[in-house]
Amino acid sequence: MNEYITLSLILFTIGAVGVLVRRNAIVVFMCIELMLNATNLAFVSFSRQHGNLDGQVAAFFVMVVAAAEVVVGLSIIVSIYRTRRSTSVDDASLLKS
Amino acid sequence: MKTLITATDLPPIKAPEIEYALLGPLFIIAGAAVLGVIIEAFWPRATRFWTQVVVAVVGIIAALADTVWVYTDLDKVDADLVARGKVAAEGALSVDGPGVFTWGILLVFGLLSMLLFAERRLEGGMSAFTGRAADAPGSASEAEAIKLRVEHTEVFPLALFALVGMMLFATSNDLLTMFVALEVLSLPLYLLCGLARRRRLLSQEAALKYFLLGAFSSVFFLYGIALAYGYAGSFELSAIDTAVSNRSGSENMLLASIALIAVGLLFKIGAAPFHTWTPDVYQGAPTPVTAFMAAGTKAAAFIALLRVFFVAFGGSQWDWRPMIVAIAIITMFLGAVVSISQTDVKRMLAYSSIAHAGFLLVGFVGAYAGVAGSDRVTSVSSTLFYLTVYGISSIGAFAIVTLVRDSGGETTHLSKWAGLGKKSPWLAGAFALFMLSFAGIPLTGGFIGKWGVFSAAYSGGFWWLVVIGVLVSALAAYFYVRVIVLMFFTDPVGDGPTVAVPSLLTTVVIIIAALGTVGLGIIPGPVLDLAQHAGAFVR
Amino acid sequence: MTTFWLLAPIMVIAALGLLFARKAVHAALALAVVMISLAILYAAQGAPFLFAVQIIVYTGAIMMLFLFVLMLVGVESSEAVRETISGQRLFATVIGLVFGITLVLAVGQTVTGVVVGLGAANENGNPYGLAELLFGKYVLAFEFTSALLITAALGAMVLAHKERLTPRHTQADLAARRMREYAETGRHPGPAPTPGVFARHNAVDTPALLPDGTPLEESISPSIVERGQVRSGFDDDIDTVVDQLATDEQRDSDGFGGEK
Amino acid sequence: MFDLQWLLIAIPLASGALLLIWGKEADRFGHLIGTAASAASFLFGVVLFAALLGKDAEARSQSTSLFTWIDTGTFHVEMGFTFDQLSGLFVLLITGVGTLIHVYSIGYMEHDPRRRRFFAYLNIFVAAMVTLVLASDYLVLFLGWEGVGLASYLLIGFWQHKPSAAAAAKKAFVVNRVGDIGMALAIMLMFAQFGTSAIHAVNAAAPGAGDGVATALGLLLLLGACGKSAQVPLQSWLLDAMEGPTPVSALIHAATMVTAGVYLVVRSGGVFDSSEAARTAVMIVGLVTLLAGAWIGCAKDDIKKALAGSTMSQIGYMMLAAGLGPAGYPFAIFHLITHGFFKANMFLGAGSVMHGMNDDVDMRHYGALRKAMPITFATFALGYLAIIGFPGFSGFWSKDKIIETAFGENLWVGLGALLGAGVTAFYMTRLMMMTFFGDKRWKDDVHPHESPKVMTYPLIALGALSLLGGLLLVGDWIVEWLEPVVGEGEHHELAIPAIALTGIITLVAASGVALGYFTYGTKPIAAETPADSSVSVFTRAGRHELYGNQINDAVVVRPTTHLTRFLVWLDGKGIDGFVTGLADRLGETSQFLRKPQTGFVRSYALTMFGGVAILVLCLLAVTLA
Amino acid sequence: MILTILAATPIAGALILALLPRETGSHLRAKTVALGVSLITLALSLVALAKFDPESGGYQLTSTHEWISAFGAHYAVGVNGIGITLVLLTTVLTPIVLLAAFGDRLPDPRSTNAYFAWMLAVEGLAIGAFSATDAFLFYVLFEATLIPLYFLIGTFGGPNRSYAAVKFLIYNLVGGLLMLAAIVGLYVVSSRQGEASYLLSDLQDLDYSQTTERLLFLGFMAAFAIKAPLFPLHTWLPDAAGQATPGTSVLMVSVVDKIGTFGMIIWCVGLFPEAADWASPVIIVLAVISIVYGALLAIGQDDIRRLIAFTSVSHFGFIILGIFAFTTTSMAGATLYMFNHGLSTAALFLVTGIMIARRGSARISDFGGVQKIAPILSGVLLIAGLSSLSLPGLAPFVSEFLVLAGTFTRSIPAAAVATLGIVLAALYILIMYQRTMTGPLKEGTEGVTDLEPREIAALTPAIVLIIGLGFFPQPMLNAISPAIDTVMSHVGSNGGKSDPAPKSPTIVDAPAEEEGGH
Repeated sequence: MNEYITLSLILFTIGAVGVLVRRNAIVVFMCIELMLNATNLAFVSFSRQHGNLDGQVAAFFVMVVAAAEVVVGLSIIVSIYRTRRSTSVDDASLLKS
Repeated sequence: MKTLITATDLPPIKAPEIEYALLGPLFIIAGAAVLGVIIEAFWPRATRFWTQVVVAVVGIIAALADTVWVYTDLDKVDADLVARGKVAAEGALSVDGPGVFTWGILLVFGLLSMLLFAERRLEGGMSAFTGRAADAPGSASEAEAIKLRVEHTEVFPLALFALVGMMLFATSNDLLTMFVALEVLSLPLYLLCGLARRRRLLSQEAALKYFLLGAFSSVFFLYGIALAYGYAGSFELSAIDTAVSNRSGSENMLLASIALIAVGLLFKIGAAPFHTWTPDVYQGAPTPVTAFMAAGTKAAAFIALLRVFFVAFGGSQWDWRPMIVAIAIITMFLGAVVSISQTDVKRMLAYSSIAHAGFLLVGFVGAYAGVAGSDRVTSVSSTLFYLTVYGISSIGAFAIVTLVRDSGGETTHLSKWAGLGKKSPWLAGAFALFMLSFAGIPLTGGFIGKWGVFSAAYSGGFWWLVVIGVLVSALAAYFYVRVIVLMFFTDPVGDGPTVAVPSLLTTVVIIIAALGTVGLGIIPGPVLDLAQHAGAFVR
Repeated sequence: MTTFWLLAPIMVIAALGLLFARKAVHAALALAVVMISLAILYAAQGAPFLFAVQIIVYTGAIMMLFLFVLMLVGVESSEAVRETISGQRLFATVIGLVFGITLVLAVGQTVTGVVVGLGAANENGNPYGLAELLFGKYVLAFEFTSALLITAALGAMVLAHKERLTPRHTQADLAARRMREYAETGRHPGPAPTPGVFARHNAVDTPALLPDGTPLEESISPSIVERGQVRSGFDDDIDTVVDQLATDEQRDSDGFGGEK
Repeated sequence: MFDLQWLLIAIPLASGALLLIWGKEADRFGHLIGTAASAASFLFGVVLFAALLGKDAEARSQSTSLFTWIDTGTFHVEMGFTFDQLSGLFVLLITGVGTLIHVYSIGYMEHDPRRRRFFAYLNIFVAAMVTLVLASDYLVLFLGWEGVGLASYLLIGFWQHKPSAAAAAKKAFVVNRVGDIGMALAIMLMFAQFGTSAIHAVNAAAPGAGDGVATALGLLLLLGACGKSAQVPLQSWLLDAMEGPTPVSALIHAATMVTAGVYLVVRSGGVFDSSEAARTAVMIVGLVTLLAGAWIGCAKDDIKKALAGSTMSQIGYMMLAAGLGPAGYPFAIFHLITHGFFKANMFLGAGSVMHGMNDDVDMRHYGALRKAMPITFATFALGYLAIIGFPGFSGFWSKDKIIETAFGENLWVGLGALLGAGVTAFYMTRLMMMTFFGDKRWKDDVHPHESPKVMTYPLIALGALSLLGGLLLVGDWIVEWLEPVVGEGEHHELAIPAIALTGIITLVAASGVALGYFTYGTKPIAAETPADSSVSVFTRAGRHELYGNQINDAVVVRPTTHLTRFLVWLDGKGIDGFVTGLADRLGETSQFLRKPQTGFVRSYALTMFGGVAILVLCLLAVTLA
Repeated sequence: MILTILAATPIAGALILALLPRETGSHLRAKTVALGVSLITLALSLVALAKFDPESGGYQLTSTHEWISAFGAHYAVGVNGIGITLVLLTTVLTPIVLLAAFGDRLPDPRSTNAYFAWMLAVEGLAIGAFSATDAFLFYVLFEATLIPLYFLIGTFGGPNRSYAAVKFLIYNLVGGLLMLAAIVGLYVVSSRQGEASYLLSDLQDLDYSQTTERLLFLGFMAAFAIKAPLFPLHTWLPDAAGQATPGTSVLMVSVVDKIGTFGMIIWCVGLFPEAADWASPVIIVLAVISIVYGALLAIGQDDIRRLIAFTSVSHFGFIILGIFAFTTTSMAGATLYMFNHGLSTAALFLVTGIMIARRGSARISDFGGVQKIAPILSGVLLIAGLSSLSLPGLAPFVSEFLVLAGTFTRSIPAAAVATLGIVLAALYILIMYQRTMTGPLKEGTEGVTDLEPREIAALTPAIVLIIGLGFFPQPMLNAISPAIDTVMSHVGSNGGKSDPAPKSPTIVDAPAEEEGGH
C-alpha cells in the first residue's frame, strides 16, 4: 500500500513543482492535471485499502470535474492568447502590489 | 472479479431518497440556472437580457422564500446537541440551522448582486460585462459588437450556478460533495471574472490568475480529501469524526489531511498565506462580480470551513487550533497593514476582505460551541452574523465603486476619490458608513459582528487573541479612516470624480446595504437571534 | 506488484519530463504516458471501470483537448530557459522537496492496517458497485456535476464562440442589392473598368477612355482622384515626360528630399 | 448685629462688581461710589468694634456662618466669619486706611481714563482683605488670601500697557502662589490631621497632635506667610510691585496685604505655640528679612523701592515679633497697625511727591522739596519720625516693644533687631535728605507743586495717626485686648531695665540718623546714579536686591525654562514621536509587505505552496520528531 | 423616559438639520434651529433635574428595555448624582457653544447645516453615554461620539485638520477597541455565571477571578485614559484641539473627554473595585505626572489652543488623581471638577477662539496689548484663565481643593507634587495673559475688536456659573456625594474602602456650628 501512496505523493509533488516552474499556461495546467491524477491514484489505492468503492467514485468524480475544469481553463487561456498572443503566465502581470 | 455478470442477474439498485422539500432552494436556483441556459439558446435577443434578469431575480426570491420556510420548518433533532435540521439526500447534505441560514444570506447576496449585474445605465445602456468575450480588446469586431449592443446574458445563469455551488458548499455533509460544490461555485466565477467590459486585459488576467491558483488550491484540497478518506475510509464528516474520536488509523495521515483540506478552504476565504489571488482578482474582475464573490464565496467557504473542522475534525481541535491561530494573526495583520499603502479602491477592499477573514478566523478558532440550555454566542452564530454584515456592507461598497467614474469607466484610483464628499455627500456618506462598519465602529453592523467573533474567541479561551484582534482592528481602522479623510477632508484634484447617476437597481442595492449596515448595528437582535437560533451543525 | 514496480519509474520519469520538457507538446506526451500508466495501475487495483474511464476521458478527451489548444496557440512555442522570477526555481525545488519528503515520510510510509481489498465490494462487478454509490449515496453530487458540465460548455461558448451579429449575405442578396441600387441611384451594377483602358498609358493614374474618348474618372482609385494626381489623357505626354525629367534633375541637384 | 458682619465684605464687593459691570456711564461718579463703599464698610466696622468693646472679654469673639460652603464626605467648610478683637482691629485698619487711600486716589488717579476700574479693584481688594481677616476657617481665609493676591495682581498691573508693570504683576502672583503651596498643603494637613480646617478648632487641637505635625503645619503656614508678606526667600516680588500706582503701594504693599502673613502667624498662634521649631523659623525669617530689607532700603535711589525695602524690613520686625510667641504677638500686631499708619502715610507722601515731579521716582532728581510741597513734607516728616522710632511717635512704642521682647528671647536676636533699628534710621534719613533737603536736582521741565486737597487731607490724617498711634499701648491696652485671642505671653526678665534698653534703642536710632545726615545731608548728591563699579560691594548688593532675582533665576526660573523646553521636545519627538514613528514603521512595513504581490501568478503559487509546506510540516512536526 | 427624550432630542435635531436644504444666504435658519433644539434640551434637562432626588445615591429616572438579547445588552438608562451632573454640563454647554459658534467661519459656507448637526449629535450621544447603565450601551455611545467629532475636526478644522482628525480617531479607537475586548470579556464572565447581562447592576454582582478582573479593568482603563488624556497617552489632544474650531474643542474637551473620567468612576471603579485598588498606585503616579507635565508643556506652548489643551491634560490629571485616591472627598471633588473644568475650559476655548478668529493667528507671539482695544474680551479671558488656575472664589478651586485634600489623606507625596501644579497653572495662564493682553498694542492685532453682544450673551452663562459655583458648590455636591458614597462602598478588597480618619480629631467642633447663627 505504502508504495502506491508514495508514488502518488511523488507525482503530486512533481506536479506542484511543475506549476511553479513552468511558464506556459498550458503546461502549468497540465501539471495541475498531473496532480489530479496523483490524487486519483491515492483515491483508488485507499479504496482498495478500505475495501469500499467510495474512493473509486471519488476518482470518477475527479475525472468529470477535471474535464469541466479543463474546458473552462483552456478557454480562458485561449481567450488570453487571442488578446496577447502569448500563453506565458508571466506576461499576465499587470495586476500587482 | 465478476465483471462479466449480465445486468439481469444483478439486484436492482435502490432508488435514492431525496428530501425535495428540504432541498427546495437548491433546486430552485439550479432550475433557474438551467432555465437561463435554455433561454440563452432560444429566447430572442431583444428581450433576452431582461428575461434573464427576471428569471434570476424571481428564482432567487422564490428560493429565498423557500429557505425561510425550510428554516422555520427545521426540527429540533436533539435537544442536547442544540442542533437543528437533518442530514438529507443520502447523507450528501446536512440541512441544518447554520447551513440554511447561510443559504439565506447567500441568496440575499445573490439577489443584490443580480441587481448590480443588471445595471445598464452606467455604461450607456449596456451592462458591466463585455459584449463579446471572444473579441480581442480593441479589435474591429469588438467595436462592431459594441455598436450592435450585444451582451453576454450568460452571466446570469453562470452566477446562478455559482450561487447554487455556494449553497451546496455550505451544506455539504461529505467531502466529495463538498469538492464538487467547490468546483460548481468556482468555475462560473473564474469565467465571470474575465468578462469585464472595460479594462479587458486586467479582467482576463484576473480570470487566469484566479483559475490557475484556484485549481492549484483545489488540488491540495482534493489530496486532503484523499488522505481523509485514507484515514477514515469514508467521506462523510460524521464518519471521519468517529474515526478521529476513536483515533483509528494513522495520526500523520489525519494531520496531513487537516492541513491540506484547510489549504483549500483558507484559499477560498482569502486567508494568508493563501490570499495572494484576492487583491489581483478583486481588482481585475468586473465590480459586480467582485461584490458577489467577496460576499458569497467568503460566506460559503467559511461555513464549509467551520463545518469540516467542527464536525469532522472536532475531535482533534487541539491539533489544528494553534495553526488556525497563527493563520488568523498573520491574516489580520497582513490584510490590515498592506491595505494601508493601497492606492486602488478595489485592491484596498480586497485587503480589507483579507483582514476580515482574519477576524472571522478569530471567531472560528474559539471553537466555542456553547453549552446546552445557554444562549451564549457561539463561534458558529457569531460567524454567521459577521458574514451577514460583512457581505451586505461589501456589496454596498462595491456598488458605490461602480458609480464613481471618469471617461475610462470606473475610476478606482483613490486619488480620484478626493473630494467626493463635497460633490456627492450622500453617496460618500454611504461609503463612509460602509468603511466605518468595516472598521467596527459602534452603531454599525460591523461592530456587532466584531463583538460576536471576539466573544466567541474569548469564550474559547483565547482572550489574548482578542487583544491582538482589537489592536489589529485599530490598524485596519486607519485605512478605512483614510478613505473618509480623502472623501471628506481633501479637496478634489482637478475636476474631481464624476458620480454617475445609476438606475433604480444600483440605488436600491446601495440603500438596502446602507440600511442593513445601520440596522444590523442598531437593532441586530432579530438577525442575531436568528443566527443564534441556527444552533450547531448536525452530524 | 510487478506492474507497479515496472510502471512507477516510468511514471516518475514521465512526470519529471513534464518539468523539464522545453516544448509543450513533449510535456503533453509525457503526461499522456503518466495517464496511461495510471490507467494500468487502476486496473491492477481492482478498478476496471476507472481504467476505462481514464483511458477514454483523460487520455482520450482531456489530453486531446490539450493538444488541440497547443496546436491552436502554436505548437512550436517553447519556453526560454532563463527563469524570470529570481529564486523561483530554487524555492520551488526546496519547498517541493520539503513538502514531498515530509509527506512521503510521514504519510506515504505509515499507511497501516490491513488491505481489505475490493473482493467484497466488487462482488457484483465493479461498474455495479460504482453505480450503486453514484446513484445512491452520491447522487446529489453526481447530479450537480451536470451543473459543472453546463458551466463548462457555457464558458467555452462565452469565451471562445463569436456569434454572428449580422446575417451572412448570400450571392443572391448581393446581386439583388446591386440591381436595386442601379434602379434607385443609377450606380453601375457591373465591375468598374480598370484604368488605362483605351488610353495611351495603362498606369493607375490614367483614366480609362470611353469609346467616345472621354475619360472615365471612376476607373481610377478614389484616393488618387482625391490627391488630384489624375493624368488627363489629352495632354502631350512627351512634353510632360520631358518636363518631369527636368524637374527630377533639378530635385536631385537640390539634394535629396527637396521640396517639390 | 454680628450676624451682619458679612456686610463688611459685601458692601465693597458689591460696589466693585457694580463698577466693573456698569460700564462707561459710571466713569463720572464711579470713584465716589467706590470711596463711599469703603467708607460705609469702615463705619460699619467702627460700629461693630464699638459693640465689641461693650461686651465682656469672653464674648468678644463673634462668629457667624453665612452658609455651608463645601460639605462632602468628611470635608466640611462653613462660609463663616469671626469678628473678634484681632480681626476687629484689622477691619478698622483695612477699611480706615483703605478709605483714606480711596480718597487720596480720587485725586491721584484723576486723569486716568480707567479710574472707575481702579476703584473697582480697590474695592475688591478691601472686600478680600476683610474676608481674610474675618475668616473663621482656614479655607475661607485662603479665599481672602487669594482674593487679595488677585487684587494685588490687578492693581500692580494696572498700567498694563507698561510691559514692566504686567511682568511685575505676574511675578507677584506667581511668587505668592509658591507661598500658597504652603497654605494649601497646610490646610490639607489640617484636614487630614484634624478633620477640619476651622481656625478655632485647629488651634485648639494643635497642641494635642504632636510636635511633628505642629512643626509641619507651622512651617507650611510660614511658607504661605513668606509669600504674602514678602519675607525671605519669597521677597523678590515686592520691589517689582512698586510698578503699581502709588496708592496701591500704600494700601496693599505697605499697610495691609503684605501684613497678612503676620496676621496668619498670629492667628495660628495655637499651632506655633505647639512647635518651638516653627516659631524659631518664623523668628529667623523675620530677622533675616528685617536686615535684608533694611539693606536694600539703604541702596535704592527709587523712592518707592526704598520705601518697599523699608516695608520688608518692618514686616520683618513684625514677623520677628510673631516668632517670639504669645509675648510677641500683641507687639507684632501693634507694630503692624502703627506701621500701617506711617508707611501708608509715607507712601502716599511719596505719591504726592511723584505727582509733583511728573511721576519721576528717582530721588536723585529730587532735593529741596520741602519748600515746594510743605504739607507733603510735614506729613512725611511725621511718618519719618514714627519709623525711626522718635520718642513719642507711634513707631517708637511699637518697635521698642519688639526689640525689648527680642532681647528677652535671645541676645543675638535682640542685637539684630537693634541693628535694624539703626539702619532704619539711616536709610530713612537718607531718603528724607535726598528728597526734601539739599539742592534742587530737578529735571528741566519739572515744576514741583503741592498736591490737591483731596490728596493732602488723607496725608494729614495719616500723619496724625503716625504720631498718635502709640496711644494704643496706653496701659498695655492692646496687649490685654488681644490676650483672649493670642494668649498670655510670659515675660522674660531682661538683664537691664526696660527703660535703659529704650535709651539704647533711641541712641542707636539717633546714630543712624546722624550717619544719614552726615552722609547725605551735608554733601551734594549726584543727580545721576553712580555706576555699580564706583560703589561699595554693599551698595551694589543692596541695589540688586541682594541678588534675589538672580538667585531665583538660577535656581528656579532657568531650570524650569530648560525643563519646559526639554519637555516640549520630549513630547513632540519622544512621546508623540514614538507614536508617529510607529505609524511610519507601519507604512514601511506595509510597503514591504506589498512587495511579494509581484503580479506573477507563479510567485503567488509559490507563496501558497510554501504555506502548504509549512502547515504540513508544523502539523506533522510533533509526530515526526 | 425623560433621559431617553433628553438624548433623543439633539439627535433628532441633528437629523432635521441634515435634512434641511442647504442655504446659500445667511444660514440663520440652521443656526436658530440648532440653538433652539439645544435650548429645548437644556429645558428638558432641568425637568430631569427637578425630578431627580439628590438625597439618594442610587440610579434614578431609570428605564430598562431589552435590546440585544443574545448579548444580554439592554437599553438601560438612569442617572445618579454623577451622571446628572455631567448631563447637566452637556446641556448647559451646548447652547453656549452653539451660540458662540454662530460666528465661526467655515471652510465651506454651505456646510453650516452639517456643522451644527454634528454638534447636536455630539450632545445627544454624550448625554446617552452619561446616562447609560448598561455596559454595552455605554460602550456603543462612547465610541459613537468619535464619529461626529471626527467629522467636526476633519471638516471644519484648521489647515492640518485631517492629520489631527485621524490622530484623534485612531488614538481613541485603539483605546475603545481595547475596551471592546474587555466588554467582550464581561459578557463571557457574565454568561458563565448565568444569564448574560450587561446591566451595571448585574455586572457588579459578578465574581471575577483576580487576573480576569485586572485584565478587564485594564481594558476599560485604557480607553478612558486615552479619552481623558492621561500621560503618556495625551498627544492626540493638543493636535486635535489645535486644529478644531473652538466649539468643537469645547465639545471634545469639556464634554466628551469627561466620558473618560466618568467611565473611570462608574465603570472602572464601579465594576472592578479590587483591580482599581490594585492599579491605583500606578495611576496616581501617572496622574501626578500628568498634572505637572501638562502644566509645564502648557508653559512651553506658543499656540494658544495647544496651550489650553495642555492645561486640560493637567486638569484631567487632577480629576484622575481624585478618583483613584479613593476618598469620598477626592472623588466628589473629581466629579465636581469634571463639571467645573468643563465650564472653565469652555470659556477659555470660546473666548480665545473669538480672539484667534479676529487676529487670524493662534500664536501667542502674534498678540500683544489686546486689553487696550478689547477690554471686555480681556476681562472674560482673565476670569476664564483665573478659573483655570483655580483661584479661590471661582468654581474649579473648590473641586481642585477637594481633590487635593482627599488625596492628601491617602498619599502626602502625591498631593504635594500635585500642589505644584497650582504654581505652574499660575505661570501658564498669566504668561499667556501677559503676552496677549498687556503691553503695547502689537502690530497686526488692531483687528481684534471687542466682544459683540451675541458673544457676550454666549459667554455670560459660563462666567456666571464659574463665579457662582465658586461660592455655592453645595447644591452640586449634595447631588454628587450620595453617589460617591455608593461608589466608595464598593472599592477596596473587602467591600468598601473607608476614608482615612483624621489622626487627631478635634475635640471642639467648628466654632461656627457652636455659636454662630445660621
